[in-house]
Amino acid sequence: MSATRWQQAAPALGVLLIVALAALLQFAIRADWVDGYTVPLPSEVLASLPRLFVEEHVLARFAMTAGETFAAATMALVAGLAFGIVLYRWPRLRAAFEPWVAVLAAAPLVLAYPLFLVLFGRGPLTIVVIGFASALAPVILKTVEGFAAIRQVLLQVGRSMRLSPAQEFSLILVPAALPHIFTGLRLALVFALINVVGVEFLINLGGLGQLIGELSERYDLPGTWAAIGLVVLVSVLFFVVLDAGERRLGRRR
Amino acid sequence: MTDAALLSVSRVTKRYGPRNGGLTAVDDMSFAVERGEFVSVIGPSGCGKSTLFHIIGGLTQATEGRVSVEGEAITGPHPAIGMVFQEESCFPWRNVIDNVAFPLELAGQGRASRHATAQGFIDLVGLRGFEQRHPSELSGGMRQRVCIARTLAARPRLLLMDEPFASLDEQTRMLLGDKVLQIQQQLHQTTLLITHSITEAVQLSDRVIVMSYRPGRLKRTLAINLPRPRTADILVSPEFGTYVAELWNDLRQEATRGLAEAEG
Amino acid sequence: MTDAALLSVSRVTKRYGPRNGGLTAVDDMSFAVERGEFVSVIGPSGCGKSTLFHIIGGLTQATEGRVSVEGEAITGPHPAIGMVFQEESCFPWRNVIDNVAFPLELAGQGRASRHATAQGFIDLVGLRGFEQRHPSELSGGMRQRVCIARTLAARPRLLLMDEPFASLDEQTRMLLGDKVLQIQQQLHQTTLLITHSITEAVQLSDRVIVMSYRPGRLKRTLAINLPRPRTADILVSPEFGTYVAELWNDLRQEATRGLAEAEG
Amino acid sequence: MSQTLLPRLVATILLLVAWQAMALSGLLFRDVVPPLQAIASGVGGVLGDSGFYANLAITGFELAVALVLGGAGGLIAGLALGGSRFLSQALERWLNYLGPTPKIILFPVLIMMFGVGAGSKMAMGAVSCFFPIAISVAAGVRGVDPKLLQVGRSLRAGRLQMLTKIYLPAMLAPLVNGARLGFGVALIGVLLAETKLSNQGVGFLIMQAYQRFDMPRMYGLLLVTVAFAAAVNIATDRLAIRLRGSRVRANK
Amino acid sequence: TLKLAVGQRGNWDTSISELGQEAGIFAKHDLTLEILYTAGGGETQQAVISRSVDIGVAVGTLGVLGAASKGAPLRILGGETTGAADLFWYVPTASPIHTVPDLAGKTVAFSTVGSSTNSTALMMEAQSKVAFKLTATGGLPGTFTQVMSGQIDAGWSAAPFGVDALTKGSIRTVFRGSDVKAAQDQTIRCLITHAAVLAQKKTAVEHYMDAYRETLEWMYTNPDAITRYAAFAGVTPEVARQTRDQFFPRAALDPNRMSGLDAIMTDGVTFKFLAAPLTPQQVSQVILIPGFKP
Ligand SMILES: Nc1ncnc2c1ncn2[C@@H]1O[C@H](COP(=O)(O)OP(=O)(O)OP(=O)(O)O)[C@@H](O)[C@H]1O
Ligand SMILES: Nc1ncnc2c1ncn2[C@@H]1O[C@H](COP(=O)(O)OP(=O)(O)OP(=O)(O)O)[C@@H](O)[C@H]1O
Ligand SMILES: [Mg+2]
Ligand SMILES: [Mg+2]
Repeated sequence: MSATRWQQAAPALGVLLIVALAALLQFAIRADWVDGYTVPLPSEVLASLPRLFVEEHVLARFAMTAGETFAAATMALVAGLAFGIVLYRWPRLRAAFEPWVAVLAAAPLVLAYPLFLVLFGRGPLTIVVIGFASALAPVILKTVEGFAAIRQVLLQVGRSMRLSPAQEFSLILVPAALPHIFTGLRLALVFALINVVGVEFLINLGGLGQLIGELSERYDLPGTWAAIGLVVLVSVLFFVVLDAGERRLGRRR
Repeated sequence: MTDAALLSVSRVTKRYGPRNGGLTAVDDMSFAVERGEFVSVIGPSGCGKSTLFHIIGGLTQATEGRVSVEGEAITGPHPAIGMVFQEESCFPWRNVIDNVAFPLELAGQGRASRHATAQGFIDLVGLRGFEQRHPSELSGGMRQRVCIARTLAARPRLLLMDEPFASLDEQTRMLLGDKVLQIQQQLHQTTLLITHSITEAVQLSDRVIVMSYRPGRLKRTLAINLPRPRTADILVSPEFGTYVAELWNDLRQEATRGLAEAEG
Repeated sequence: MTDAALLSVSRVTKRYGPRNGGLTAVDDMSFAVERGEFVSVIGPSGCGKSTLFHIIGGLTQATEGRVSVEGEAITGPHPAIGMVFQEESCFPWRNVIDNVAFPLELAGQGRASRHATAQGFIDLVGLRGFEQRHPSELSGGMRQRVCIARTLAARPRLLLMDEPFASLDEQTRMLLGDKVLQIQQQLHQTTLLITHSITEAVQLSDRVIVMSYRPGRLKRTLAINLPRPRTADILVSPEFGTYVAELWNDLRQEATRGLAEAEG
Repeated sequence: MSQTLLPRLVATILLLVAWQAMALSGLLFRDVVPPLQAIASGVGGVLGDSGFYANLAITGFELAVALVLGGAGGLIAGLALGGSRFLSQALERWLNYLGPTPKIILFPVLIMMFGVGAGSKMAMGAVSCFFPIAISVAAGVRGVDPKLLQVGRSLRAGRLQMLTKIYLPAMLAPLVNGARLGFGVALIGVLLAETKLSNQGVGFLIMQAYQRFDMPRMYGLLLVTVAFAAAVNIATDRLAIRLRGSRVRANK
Repeated sequence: TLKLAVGQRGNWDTSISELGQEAGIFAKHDLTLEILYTAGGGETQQAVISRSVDIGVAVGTLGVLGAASKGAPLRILGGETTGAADLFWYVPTASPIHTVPDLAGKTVAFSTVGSSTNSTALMMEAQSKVAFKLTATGGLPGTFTQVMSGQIDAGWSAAPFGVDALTKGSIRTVFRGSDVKAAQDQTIRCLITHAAVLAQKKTAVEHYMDAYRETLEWMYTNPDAITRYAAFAGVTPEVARQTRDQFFPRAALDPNRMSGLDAIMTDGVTFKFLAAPLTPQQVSQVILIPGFKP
């Protein structure tokens, strides 16, 4: 029974651990073990939040970064599923291209940002496209992984019932591979958000990335870290929604 | 092998290539099943029954030979066929009632109506009260029954079953066998049952096909001339016993060969 | 429930919580198995046999009650126990011989020696010639035999088997049952067999435990006083028939209840 | 191999033709979308530059160390989170939340801890690849068939044995994919760190090409780097196939 | 040995240490330099603050003052560039824009908020009384790309970047940093170190400054410097010479010069780098140029 008690307390303990780490950092900086000019005091980071809200249009930036990330991840999901199904259906294509998908994950797309600027213009589209391109690989890889792990007999049931390709996709492949697809989607969000913020930072456009860039130029360390905290908040937002979605769709298996 | 046969299997051979170990699983099998007939296939473990089952179902291509259902040559799954697989094949992400209602959902039936139909088949296999459970919360035999109910719910004209009662106790198996028989008669279904239970084969079938051990050949066909319905009396009758003994004898040779060859 | 018993199950109850549908799977079961005994558990599908099996194996915690093996209370898997699971559980990435040699590998045996031992058990279950194949290239019954061989290779003092012969034909099953019996006698093994085949239970056991349908209670224990070795003669003797009929009767009630309750 | 050659060839040709059409259309800024011959000469320039290989070796070494450290960390964290419901409930969400943090802010901290040389680049790479590997492994652990775990437990396999003989072979696919993704982000992490503060490595060369707006060389560097990544990837793929044994179709 | 972090590799002004080392001038002063290149002033400053390097070269003065006002133990050793002569704003040759008034309502680039490009552009607006649409475009290559693909009307650049394009005629200058009068005496970039470094390696740092001055002298007198610089920066000797002669008047690089602080600090407040201008005490604590008086 106490085991379940611990289990219930787990999320709270996780938060507690993070808070404790922050407190430890605070102490370490105060005690001068850690250089306070390289890492800001956690308390100052918190204290700088209101300032950011008042002075820096944080809400609009937050919405912008979140929106770009959402668009990139959604596109990656749709395209990744499509690619996934193609690679899965045609094993020869899979053998030919799966390693190349992995190479896509290793391509430093951010460094080629001028190309994207030329192709997609100076605007959110460029950011979304780079986010999308970097989020695509994990979705494809995880989708194919999930499809390939499906027990053959479940597919045979589908075939014996003469499912159309679309039915097979939506009624068997996707539900059976759902945990893998969700992992792919998680990674896609991580990759998309990193790149969205990175590009915003690089071309000085849009949301939180630009803010981080400006604040760090100003050597506003607490503000910079607080802005990064806001990026974390964007990911919290997405993952809370994602977890809820997974709980609904993927209950008990 | 009349043309009128609902199912006709002619000269079917299946060889697994050298990459898969190089083995003839089914060798030159031919037989036919008439409309409304109940035929069982029986043979020792590993003799090629499931391979044959997959070929008839249109899921595996035979190396040689041809299968036709309702006069059409089989090239892929045929709409008249419903299959119950040897391996457990419930959809783990669907609860019991949605598993059973699956073929009805495919047919585009509304939720209420398909659940009503599914409920009937759930009751039939003795799973009332478990409608909302997911397969992971069922026992092995219960999962197998879900799969049976799912295939029955599609009301196939030709029912193919591969050891569907394997993980059921003998009583449940008998009761369930009877029910399947009833449905078959009501719906004029044709059934091909793969089984390893001799009594089950004799109890349910019009004919029993015995397969030999490696390569899987047709060893003999035995017509079961017992009146229907086969009541408890018939099951203890000497005729019943004779059929069982005869099959038993055939199979003992094959099974012994199977195990002995290995030890040789 | 003497202390000398190799396995003692006392007042074991297992309830699945409301989140899992709220159901008492095993209700207040008590029994003991003496060293060297062969005991079968038999009961209708879904009555709680596998649940009991997992509890004895130390893989599931009982809600109430206590299990002890060789005098030690079970809190986790016990070294004396070897288990054959109802579900197919071969390692798909290992070929047959490496599957069978798995427990020996865990024990740190060298490759040559463990393969030699494994080969013996592969021969025993009739899979000679399939050593290098992977499970996906075997038939259902063959995979089940791989699992049996794997557990036997560990030479457990208490062998727990959950419907190990389910997907085998009756002949292979009998031959294999006999071999298991021989090993058990050679090694003074104790065996608890969960089965749904009445003849199998009578053929192999010293005692048969009958479980009732929901909640899974101990309905009766029947000692099988037939001489050993049980030759073909004994299997057709009237005593054998009586035991079978008696169990049949017990079980019919339970199974009917199982199916009927659902339809009610 | 020849089976895979044709689709690869077709795709490559399509891609090249599309690019060339774009470059020659004149609609786009020529310097950024240069025609293939310019890029080819960029690639040639990079390959002909003897200094490049020394820099590639440096980046490769940093990447290797980053992968070993970050990979081991990610693997251990993933196994722990996947294996314990408690840990997963307590900490896994933080893995997800913190995964997208721009690692660049850690760079000042990392150069303070590991210096301006290779150490801080390795650390950047390691931190970057930790997250995808941990996330992938944790999910992989949970995806292992519980039946197989029961077999191991019933045979009283030790922790290490469970890990090496059941978990790892059973989760080969998520491991390989985790490694692939980890490799990708580690490479990007190392390159970015090199563009931030360095005097050697491929990232440094890229930054240099940038500041001269030498786009063909830039593309040359990027393409050669990607080719390098591809070579490593395909080599590990082969290895994985060999490890898996030639014929197993796991989980079927 | 001293470790240096240098931003903007390949600029004339940031090449002093590299060229001096090559020419053996630093060796004469018993110094070996380990030079690391950074993506910009921000990174350089961070490297100095974290004491990963000893000296930071070409760090924005405004940024240093901002960090110092927050207590970071930074010290300014000397000015690096005074005036904005190396900056220029350009348009593609085909553009209808020719003069500053043409820029009214057009998008005009600067790098990041608070950078010297930002303040210079603002001063140009004030000086010419023309309202631009100022847009942050990030670094040089990105800006160039955006201008050439027509997404921004006028881009900023710093020699030698773009000098080649100017010569070839693909771009055209609209105005130069030296046209902005108010910018002319502002020391926008400087050389910095960490207080602790100064405490430990005072003589080495002094030697560095001596060698720095000597190198500067050499760079404007010895033709060898142009060849070496051209090789180092990857430009033609012609571009190298133009860069030096047209964009970097000798006086602009005088490390002893530190001027226009008041204007810089006013900007600092506007751009939120500073909460308030630094007091003279603070300034004299931070700026350690011989003979400097706030
Ligand atoms: N994919 C495969 N590759 C190679 N050989 C295979 C494959 N599938 C089955 N076999 C072989 O074909 C033979 C027949 O297999 P099959 O599954 O048809 O037997 P079965 O009669 O259904 O046996 P059981 O009663 O045990 O289910 C076996 O020897 C098996 O090893
Ligand atoms: N994880 C679970 N959660 C909830 N209920 C469960 C779970 N596992 C088993 N049950 C229920 O417990 C009962 C007994 O299951 P068990 O698997 O022990 O049956 P069994 O006797 O082995 O049946 P069979 O012969 O069909 O294998 C069943 O009613 C089943 O629905
Ligand atoms: Mg079979
Ligand atoms: Mg069971």
